[in-house]
Amino acid sequence: MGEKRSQTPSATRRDLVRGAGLVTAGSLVSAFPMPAIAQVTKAPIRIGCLNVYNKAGGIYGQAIFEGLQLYLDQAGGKIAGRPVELLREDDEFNPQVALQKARKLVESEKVQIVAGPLGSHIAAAIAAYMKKAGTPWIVTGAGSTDLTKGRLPHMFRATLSNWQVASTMGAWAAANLKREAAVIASDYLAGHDIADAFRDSFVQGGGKVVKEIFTPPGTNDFSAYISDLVTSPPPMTYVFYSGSDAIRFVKQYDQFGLKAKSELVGFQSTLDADTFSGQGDSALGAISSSIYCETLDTPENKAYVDLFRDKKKSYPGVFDESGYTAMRIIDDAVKLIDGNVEDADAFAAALAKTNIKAPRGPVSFDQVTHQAIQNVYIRKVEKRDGVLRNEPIATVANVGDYPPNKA
Amino acid sequence: MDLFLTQLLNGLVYGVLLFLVSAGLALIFGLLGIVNLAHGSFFMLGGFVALSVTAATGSFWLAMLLAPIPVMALAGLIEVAFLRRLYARSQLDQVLLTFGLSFILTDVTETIWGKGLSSLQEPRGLREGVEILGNVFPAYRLALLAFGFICAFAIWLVLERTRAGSMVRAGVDDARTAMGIGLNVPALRTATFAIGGGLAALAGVVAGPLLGVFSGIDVEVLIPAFIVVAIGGLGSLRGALIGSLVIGFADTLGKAYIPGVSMFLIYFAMIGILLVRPHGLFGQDPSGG
Amino acid sequence: MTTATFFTKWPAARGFAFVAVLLPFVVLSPLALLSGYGLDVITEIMIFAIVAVSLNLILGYGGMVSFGHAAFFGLGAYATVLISTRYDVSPWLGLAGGVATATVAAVVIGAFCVRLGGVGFFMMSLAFAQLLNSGAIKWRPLTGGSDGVGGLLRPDLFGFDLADADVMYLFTAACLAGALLFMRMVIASPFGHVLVGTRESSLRMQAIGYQTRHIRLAAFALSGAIAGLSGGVYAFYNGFVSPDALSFGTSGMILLMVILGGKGSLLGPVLGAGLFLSVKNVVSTHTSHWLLIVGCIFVACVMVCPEGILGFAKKLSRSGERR
Amino acid sequence: MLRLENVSKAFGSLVVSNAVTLDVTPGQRHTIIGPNGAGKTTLINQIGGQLSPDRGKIFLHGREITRLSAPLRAQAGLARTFQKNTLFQALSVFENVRLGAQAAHGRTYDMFRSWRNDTRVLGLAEQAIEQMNLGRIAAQPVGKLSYGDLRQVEVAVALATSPTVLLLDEPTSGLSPSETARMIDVLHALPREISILMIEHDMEVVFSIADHITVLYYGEVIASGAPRAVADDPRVQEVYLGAPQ
Repeated sequence: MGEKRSQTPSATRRDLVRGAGLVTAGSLVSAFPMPAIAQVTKAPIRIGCLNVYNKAGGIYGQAIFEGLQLYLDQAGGKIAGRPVELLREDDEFNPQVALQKARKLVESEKVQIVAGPLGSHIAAAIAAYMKKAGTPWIVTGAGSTDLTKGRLPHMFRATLSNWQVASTMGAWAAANLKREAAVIASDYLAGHDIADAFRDSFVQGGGKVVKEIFTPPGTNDFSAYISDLVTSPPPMTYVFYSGSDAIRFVKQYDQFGLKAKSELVGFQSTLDADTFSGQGDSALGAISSSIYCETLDTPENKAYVDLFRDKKKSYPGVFDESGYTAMRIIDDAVKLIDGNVEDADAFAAALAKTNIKAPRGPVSFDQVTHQAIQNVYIRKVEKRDGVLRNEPIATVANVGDYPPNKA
Repeated sequence: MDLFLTQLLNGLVYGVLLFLVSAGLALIFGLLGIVNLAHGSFFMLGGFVALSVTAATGSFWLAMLLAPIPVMALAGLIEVAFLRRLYARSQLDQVLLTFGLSFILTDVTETIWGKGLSSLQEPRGLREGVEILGNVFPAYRLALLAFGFICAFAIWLVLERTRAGSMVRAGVDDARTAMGIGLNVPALRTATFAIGGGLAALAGVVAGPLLGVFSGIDVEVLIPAFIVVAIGGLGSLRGALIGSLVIGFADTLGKAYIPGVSMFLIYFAMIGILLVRPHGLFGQDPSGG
Repeated sequence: MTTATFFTKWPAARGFAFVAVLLPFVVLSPLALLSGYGLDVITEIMIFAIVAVSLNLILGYGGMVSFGHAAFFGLGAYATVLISTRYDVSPWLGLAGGVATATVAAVVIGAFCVRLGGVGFFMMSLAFAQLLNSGAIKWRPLTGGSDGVGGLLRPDLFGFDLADADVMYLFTAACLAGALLFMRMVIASPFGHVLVGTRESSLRMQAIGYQTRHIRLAAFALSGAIAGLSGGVYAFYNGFVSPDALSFGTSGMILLMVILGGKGSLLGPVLGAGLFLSVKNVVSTHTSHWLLIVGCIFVACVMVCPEGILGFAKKLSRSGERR
Repeated sequence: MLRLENVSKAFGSLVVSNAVTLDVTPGQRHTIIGPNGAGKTTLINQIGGQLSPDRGKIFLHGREITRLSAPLRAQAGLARTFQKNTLFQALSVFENVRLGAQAAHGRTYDMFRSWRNDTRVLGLAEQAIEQMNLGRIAAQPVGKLSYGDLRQVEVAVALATSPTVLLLDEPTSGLSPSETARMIDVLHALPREISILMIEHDMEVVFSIADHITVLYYGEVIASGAPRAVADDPRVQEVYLGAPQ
């Protein structure tokens, strides 16, 4: 935070308060980072998995956690010879709770790495604390474009940024789909973040946004908005929803016959492996952009999908893969420093050197903002053997971070 | 103009959907005086049971028929095990109990069916659109509209025109007298609560193709249902119908024409109506007379 | 027996003397035993204890079941952050503004709610809280939407920096103690008894000449003010506030704390807040069935000890005395 | 003291008060009698402010109170008892009575002092308790009292508000003969500064207390006057003795 929140309050002030607490000086446990221990221990590496595990968003938090776990199991539960413990903390999608839980993980559970969270508002809320604490932090879900602007030295976003995914679609759609589009999105920050990113690149590519609609999160009935679109259908509709909104919108869009009149194009969470069970055939033929596609024809992805389908019947979604790859990135970096994760700076330096072929394709980090540089796939929903899946129809390679974040 | 008529139709459909959700709530409050915060959970459970039934049989109609049954049994069980001991206590205790039960039912549902997002497929024959006012309107929504009014009529018929209905109403008006003339009031109460739960489950099934089936939908439908019941007058079925239509229209037209404030509109409607009529449109002042 | 003997035998008096002796130990021992995070946990418990105490005034003493008490908690927090950061004034002024905002809101919202009894009150309070929650999400330029607003730095108090966990802890403890002393004074005052009268029989109160609506409104405003204080301290604690602070979930949690500890007793809500948050802190890490546990706590409270743990303990000790 | 002019009230098509006019003079013991369904309690509710009349006017001390709320009427010196139990169940008898005294003489919104400091209110409460002979049960919670005791607490609470007009809704209903006798004594002992308007079924009680009787029949006053005159009124006799079922 600011300068005012001094890390070491003056000794006199501290002693005075302690004195009131009837404490002798020696008993205080320092909360400040200790000098790194040189020799590597065989003690477990503790990773705090701060995420939402219940109710809205819980499905994604769970997917990320299972992804981490899946990789870890595959690696035999050990990294660089050290056993790994995953500690789950539910942030309840509430920034106030999340801050509390982040402190718990860092100060009480003494984790060496924090992985999470899904919510961008959660990430924003804990950023200042995480910066102060200096604990390495692998972002596994939160996509807000602004998050990497803060350039936390120990934070690495191993997953999408909203800008990466939405602006890539804007440019591609203007060039390859239609020149006019309506934009409809959830009326909270992520919705505006994504709509802005799409609009900017779409307009830059010569497209025109004819209508923008923002709907309250958790809308039951979209008929009012959809009827509005039906009367003069735009050639294309760009959509951002997640969770139940994604199910309802895509179904109702189809039920009103709009899918035939206006091409349905969406953000990754709107049309992903975990929404298909709710959307059914209504999703068929829709196009979306994402950092991952479950049907990528690469050896890395095929191996991963086989592994995943061994455990579950379904196909992996973007967050399943995000968790899996995040642990892979941790694994590589920890090996690079011979398991000495206690040295946060060395670990961060190792993370920055990440250069892997993940199921989603090549992943490395922006050296300034620590945003993952990765491919963005344009995907289309197809039905194979009675199962809905996304199939890649175009690849935009090595998309980096939002340029102003680096400036 | 066409668009406006379409929006009115949308409002009507949404209103009817809200009526199906809130009818059981109004029934339970009207007849038992219980504010049932677990109503959304019954709705959710109805959807999930229907999901299992359609997965096994492929028939939506069968799901509609079967899904309310286990939920009714569960509701009846809850009445016998818990609520029965609370009639003499304050409404707060009943509210808290059903609030607690809603947490438990959410957890149980997630344990059985998982946290995933699902929905029900409309029955064959209602999947296509129908041309109305020059635009496609989903056939399922029209069927829902008809079904909602049929339900309203059926509930009215049962309550007002059958012996069972008059027994229930007698038990409500004056439990002691009803017992005096030989009515089994505890059984009537159990049945009423079970039927209220069953209605919620039925609503959960028919709403499945529109709203989806997932954990968390319980709260999403509970709050509008409460607003409907508060506006209509607690415990009044007629009030629930009118309240549903008011909210259906207000919400839909708000989204269409004043999207900036649509998020608040239903709350404003509720506060405004309760300001003028503190006991709702058709509610009775419990302290008067 | 003369009337003088029984009204001096106010049962809470003994309990309070007991607490007064224990209090310094209770307050100071965490300072001795815990450091940073542990102290923060207790600080948070005390913050919620304050808001639970405030809800208890209207719920336990006034018989008003509010399902929207987080509205005042959240408003207090929002106003504290916004005033401090937007107008660049001392956070103390922000805190005062937070209390004032919550009080004014409680007067306005209360004016609507107290007209309705029982279930109507419950619905109305819920509707207003939902309205404010929606407003906080929607009005992004002011509230920062779902992200919330931050940037609040804990201020100094008499030269002590609240950024220090110890100072923050002591400050919060002082606020809780102040709230409890104030509450104790109110419930033993003529107004406190009048409030209990409206809970017991509104009709009778009116018939003997009390304007029950005004009385309920005054209690509601008072409760809102204390909830606002608690929210303001919560904003100090976190440095930011998000719409969750005024959500349905937060309202339900505050209600649970009061019910769990014991409504209508001075220390019940404090006990409830402490128990609920400690259990949550320990248990929620190890289970994915936290909701089930919360639900069971509710059901058990209602079925087994409707007067909460404190009421249950009192009943036990009373039946013990009789034997 | 208390005057009703053409007070009328109907619930739908059921007329419960039909142009009722009556006058309670200072110090009067005025009793309203009438068969069940005559609209006696409804009339008391209209005077007390629990219901408002459709037409007509009500005056207290010459001031119109027709549209005044119940609390304001009480503050103007009107006190009443109820037939159904609306006392403060969880509070002791003393607390119930003390709240009555505090309503008239205390500071309702005082949050900063203990109620124990208000000796005036305490004194008035003790006085009302002694007046009703309730000292032996003063500490008991009202929720645990017998019906007979409750009737007396009712009167004590009303008296504690230092009323000038006391409305009693069947103060002896459900009492044993000995309790009834005690209630009669208590009512006799009340100072004449208090006017009483009372509904009563028990004719023994009526004739031992009343100096004026009004007969209500289906919401209408059919007779009003001194006890003997009313008893001799042929219409009253018809209503009470010869009325068809």
